[in-house]
Amino acid sequence: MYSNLWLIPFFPLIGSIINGLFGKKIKNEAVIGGIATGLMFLSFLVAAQNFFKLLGDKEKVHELVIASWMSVGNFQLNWELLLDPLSAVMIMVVTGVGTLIHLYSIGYMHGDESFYRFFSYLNLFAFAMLMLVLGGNALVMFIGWEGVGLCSYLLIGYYYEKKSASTAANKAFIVNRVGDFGFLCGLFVLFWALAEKGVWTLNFVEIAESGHLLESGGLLITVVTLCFFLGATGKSAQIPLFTWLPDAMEGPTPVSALIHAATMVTAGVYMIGRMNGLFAMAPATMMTIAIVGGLTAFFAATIGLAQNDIKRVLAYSTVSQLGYMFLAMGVGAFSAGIFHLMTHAFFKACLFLGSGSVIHGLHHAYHHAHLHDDPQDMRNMGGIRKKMPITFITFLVSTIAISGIPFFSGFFSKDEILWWSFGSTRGHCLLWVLGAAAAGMTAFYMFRLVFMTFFGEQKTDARAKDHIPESPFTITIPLMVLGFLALIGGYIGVPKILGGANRFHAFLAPVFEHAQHANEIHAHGSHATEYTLMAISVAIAIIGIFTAWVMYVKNPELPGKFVARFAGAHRVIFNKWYIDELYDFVFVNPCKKIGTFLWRGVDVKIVDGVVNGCAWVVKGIGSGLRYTQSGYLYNYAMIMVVGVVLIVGFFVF
Amino acid sequence: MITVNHYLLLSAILFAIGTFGVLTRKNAIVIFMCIEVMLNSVNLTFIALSRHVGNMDGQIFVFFVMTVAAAEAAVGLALMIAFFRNKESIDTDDFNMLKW
Amino acid sequence: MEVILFYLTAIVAIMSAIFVTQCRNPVNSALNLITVFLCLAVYYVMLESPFMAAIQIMVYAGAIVVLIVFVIMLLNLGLAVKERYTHGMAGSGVLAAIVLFVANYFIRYGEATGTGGSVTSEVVASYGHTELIGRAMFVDFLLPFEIASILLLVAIVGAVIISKREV
Amino acid sequence: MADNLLSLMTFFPLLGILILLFLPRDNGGLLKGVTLAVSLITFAISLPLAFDNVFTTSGGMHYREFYQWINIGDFFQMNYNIGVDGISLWLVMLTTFITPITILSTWDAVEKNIKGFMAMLLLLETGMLGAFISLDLFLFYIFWELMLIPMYFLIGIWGGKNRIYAAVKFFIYTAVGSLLMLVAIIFVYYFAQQSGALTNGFGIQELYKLDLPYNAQFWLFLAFGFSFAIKVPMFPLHTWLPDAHTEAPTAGSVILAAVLLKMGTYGYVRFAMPMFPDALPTFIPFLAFLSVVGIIYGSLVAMMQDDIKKLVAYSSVAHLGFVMLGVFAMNLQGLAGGMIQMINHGISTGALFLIVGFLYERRHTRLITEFGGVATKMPIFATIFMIVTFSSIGLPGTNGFVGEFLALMGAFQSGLRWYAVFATTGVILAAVYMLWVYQRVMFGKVTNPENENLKDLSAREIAIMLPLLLFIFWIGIAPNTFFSKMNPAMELMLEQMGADKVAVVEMHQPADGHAAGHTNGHADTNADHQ
Repeated sequence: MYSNLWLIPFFPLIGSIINGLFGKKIKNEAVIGGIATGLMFLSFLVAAQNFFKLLGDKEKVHELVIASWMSVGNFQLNWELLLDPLSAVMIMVVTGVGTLIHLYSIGYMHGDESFYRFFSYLNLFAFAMLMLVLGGNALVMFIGWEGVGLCSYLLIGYYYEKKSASTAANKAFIVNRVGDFGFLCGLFVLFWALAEKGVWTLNFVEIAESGHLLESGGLLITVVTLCFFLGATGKSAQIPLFTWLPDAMEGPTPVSALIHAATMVTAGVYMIGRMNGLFAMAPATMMTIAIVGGLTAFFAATIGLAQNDIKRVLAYSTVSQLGYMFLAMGVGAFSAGIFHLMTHAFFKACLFLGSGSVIHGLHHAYHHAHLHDDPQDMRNMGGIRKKMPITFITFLVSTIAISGIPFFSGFFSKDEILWWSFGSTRGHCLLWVLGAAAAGMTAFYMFRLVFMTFFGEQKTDARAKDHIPESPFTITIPLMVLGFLALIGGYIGVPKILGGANRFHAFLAPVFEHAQHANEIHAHGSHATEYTLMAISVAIAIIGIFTAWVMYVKNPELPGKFVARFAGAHRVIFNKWYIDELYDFVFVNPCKKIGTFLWRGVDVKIVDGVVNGCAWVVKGIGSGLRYTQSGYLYNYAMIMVVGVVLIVGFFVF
Repeated sequence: MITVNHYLLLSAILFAIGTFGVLTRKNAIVIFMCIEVMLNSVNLTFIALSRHVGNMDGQIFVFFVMTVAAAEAAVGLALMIAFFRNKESIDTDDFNMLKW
Repeated sequence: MEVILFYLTAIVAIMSAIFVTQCRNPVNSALNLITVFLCLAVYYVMLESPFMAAIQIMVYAGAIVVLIVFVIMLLNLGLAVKERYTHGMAGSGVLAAIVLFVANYFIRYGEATGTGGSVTSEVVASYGHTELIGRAMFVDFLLPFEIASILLLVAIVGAVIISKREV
Repeated sequence: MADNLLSLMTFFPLLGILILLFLPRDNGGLLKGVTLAVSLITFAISLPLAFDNVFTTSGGMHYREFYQWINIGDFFQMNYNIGVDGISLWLVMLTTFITPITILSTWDAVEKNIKGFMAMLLLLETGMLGAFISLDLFLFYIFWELMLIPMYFLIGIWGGKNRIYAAVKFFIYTAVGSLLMLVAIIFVYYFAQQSGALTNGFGIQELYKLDLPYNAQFWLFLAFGFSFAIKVPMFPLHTWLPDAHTEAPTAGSVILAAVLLKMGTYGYVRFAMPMFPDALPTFIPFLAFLSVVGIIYGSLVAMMQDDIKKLVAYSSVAHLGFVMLGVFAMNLQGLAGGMIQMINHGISTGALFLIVGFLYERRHTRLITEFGGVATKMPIFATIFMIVTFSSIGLPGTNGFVGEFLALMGAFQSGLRWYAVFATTGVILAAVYMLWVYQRVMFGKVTNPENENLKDLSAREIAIMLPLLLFIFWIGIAPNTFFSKMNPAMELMLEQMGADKVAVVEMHQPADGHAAGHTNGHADTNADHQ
């Protein structure tokens, strides 16, 4: 019935292979882009077909076994896909946003030397991401999980001639690998624990069915889930593994939009949602997730306050928003987390694409004027709204959405998270405080970004400022679609308290409800409390926006004074809390030193020392004994006679 | 009455003289001759004992010793010629290239 | 008679052997060597092995010593005698004495076992020594005999190769 | 034909050497062509093995051949006793598959004494194949030593600057192990004769049935294990490897990495472990510890290398640590992981050495600092290198992942849980050193003017790499092709190793192992929960 499911990842894979192998020969950008985007769109159509079929279907969980993968004794593993409401939502997001970003890239990457390579990677990424969300067992998911990591590596390092790009790519992959280490450990422990109970499986459905065999809240389940969570922090850039994401902005902007905002980085959230049954059984892990999520949301927001690079601000904003999602997962608001994942995909993709549009325009202008200014530095922008009206409007809509202003999509999802973090049985009011503070800061720095970029005087170099064009339609169409989605995307999940039906929640219920019921996870509290909290968070957002307006539009000299007043704090925040330096100091440099020591010290000196020492001793003995070889015949004869006498004498006497 | 012991003692004396010659002489050809003396002393022992025990095997052995001696004479003397050609000497003091 | 012959021959043999080792001129040594061989041939006859005596004279006195003398002549060594032609006399003497002592001890206290074999004087007399040798060699020791012949062949080839000019 | 398939396959390269003897020494093209043809025919001869379904149904020995060889009554018997089962099958195939590739790879690389070089390669092939198919312990030893000699000459004659040192080091290291093994073989034989169990020379299938006392097993395992550990190589007996690899010519490195190192691991699986099952529980924690140390140590040292070839060599130490850990897990998953990882390592690391060889042929240096920005000049090369790199890192979908995953999974299920946790960090470190070197060699701008004129891969070089790439993906995506033929043999082998005697956590029963002392903590907490 859902037998065409495999087509969804298959189309982008084909695209990737075609462009990868023959793109160089094709050369024509329109054809290459057309193949990639078209196949992506086909994939979207198939996804939509399956999605709507699932909407009308009573049976919500469908598995499709494609082939056997590994079969070793009791361990049987298949290539299998799983379609349930959760993965249905994800494939819609991935293929939908993915198609738009493919379209956008045709315009954005126009004129690039290895256009085909970019699209090959991008399609490959879509394939991997779809494998990740559709994977019917943990290992197929892991294929996607590592596959997106690979594509992220390839795309961040797309401009590989830039040292910073390739370094950022390495960092991304390696930090992700640390997370993968956790994922693998979790997988192994889980498999072993279940195998002990007689269930040899990695299949998600079977894991969910036999999860109850493990003791709820026990050490084992906590270890398993914590390991998985480590994996999630790597992929989704949470504390302590978030440092790679800001650096990942070295990649082309569509990549940042697709991979580092809309899809890949949410894989961790998705994974927790996928294994919600296990996580729900481990309250300690849930608490850890909530705390880590809340802290990440807060700290990333503080760093975002002081950055000047437009994409870095967005990157920290992404980290912060991902923190929100983890907060949601941690307090048991699984569907709210996925909801935010979706709305975030819309508005953050729109924001990244919008910033890309601005960068593209500025780059064009600088190129025209033969300047080499940094087109990503917000201090060189300002007043662009008149030059790029479509970009400006969509950008503004998304910014309002992310700030949590009522009736935009971000409001509904964010508010549900905040409410759960306060009222859930696994929540706490301090978590709410963290979330609310982060929301205020988000509103501030996002509007700071808008004001610095689009309002005020044009600070761009005079020679270039008249040459900033509005972007071509391949760029603006995706912007408009995404802006529209950012505006209305929230209406599928309007909470009951505001008169909605929360259809999103209901749709995902088959996936999450069982675990929530079994482990008594629900939000409680009066309507009055809920209204109050909602009002407070809106107020905080508006205060944030107002502050930004005061500082960056009304009194543009204010920020400078502010920085001077709190120089120390600003330096810490501006340098990202010195986390990178800390990691260098604690992990990277010792590793290098140990490596050098093991090589030069242990390997060469000790081990080879012993080996060569043996040789040296033998050689020494030999060179001592060689002087017995005088070379004179009579000496040998003499010794021989002595020997004969001794031997015969020994027998005679 | 001459017993087998007489022969054995005589061969021992000859062997000792041969040994002495091998160890003391410098001239390679003389050393070679001394070796022949030693070989012959052994031959004498073989034949004496062969008679003593009443068995032909010892005499056959002598035959083979002679064969070997002949081969040795041929090869050994050829070596000396070759050596003399290189060193203009057959003095064993000059035979010292095979050292350390 | 036999005793006198034995001792006389022994004296000659020992004296000649000492001359072999001590003569300054190698040619003299070679001539003395012939004397030693002849003495041993006498003993072989006394030991009822006339065939061995004949072989002794032909192979040793005839072939080998001739070869040695040839080489001496060829290399013209007779005239090229150095000042010091010996070394290590004391040590070697002691060693030789010890060898003699050990051998003497061996002979004195040793016991030749297995006496009384089939080849007695009567058998030798009736068959003839040569026939006995022939039987033993071509029946019991045929394979070693063949190997010995190959050894000789190899030695001849080796000698030719080694003494070639180029080497 | 089919009766003597294995013999034909094994000795066909020797026939090739015979042909080479009669060819003119100056005609390099002819010599290479003939050698290539011989190795390809050998491969063709071995192909029916890979397609024979008998391996999927029965785990025993197939294609048996048995002839009496040296027979001195009761005193000493050794037979020409060969056969192949699911365990050796793929190693044999790997050998016949890799050899033509290495020969093709030396097309332009070797200039002096091509005849000798080619003859050595063929001799090596015979030695390797013979060792994999020997079912007689003494025959195995003969082939084992036979491999050593051509490799010694390959390094010593056609190697780099420091080749003599490397060759002697390689030889002596291995010979020390071999001698210990010889002593052990003689002892086993002596013991078997004493007990009257042996009627069939050194046939291992009968030696398996010997019930040696624990003490004897202990020392014998030590001797065998030491010898194989040198060949694997396990930490701390690995130092010959970097030198040998660095100095060896590309073909030598490839064969050394792809096949010769497998002799050690294969030796454990075929000889040391099943012959002395009682001693296993004593040694496994220790050996597993060394494997894990090897993984981490090899990775860390590889990270800091400035010579690409040395880096790859140290990465071999790490990879083989995974193999050994999987094998010592003593369960089906672990063994399967270990076995497939042997093949993987042969393919991936072989490919890496070929890649280094390509670079070396172009620039005559292997120092990382000499390169940089190569990707712009050699895009096809960059792509292939990238794929191989990720295969070596163990990216899912490539072969490396299947092996590492199963090996670690096996270890997790056995008493080696904590070792496995540390071994898993190797996954991170592998990414670190491989990506770092890739970045330094391939990315960035071309800074060294000598790199400006680098040519991309020729058709021949691409043809060399393509089969390897094919298998990288094949094993990654459909490893069942290989597992289906390995499984029955591995089950038999595990039974022989006495897998249940070792503290392996079986289904339904918690660990009680005395030998698995380290894991008790974990197992106990688990038991508490029940």
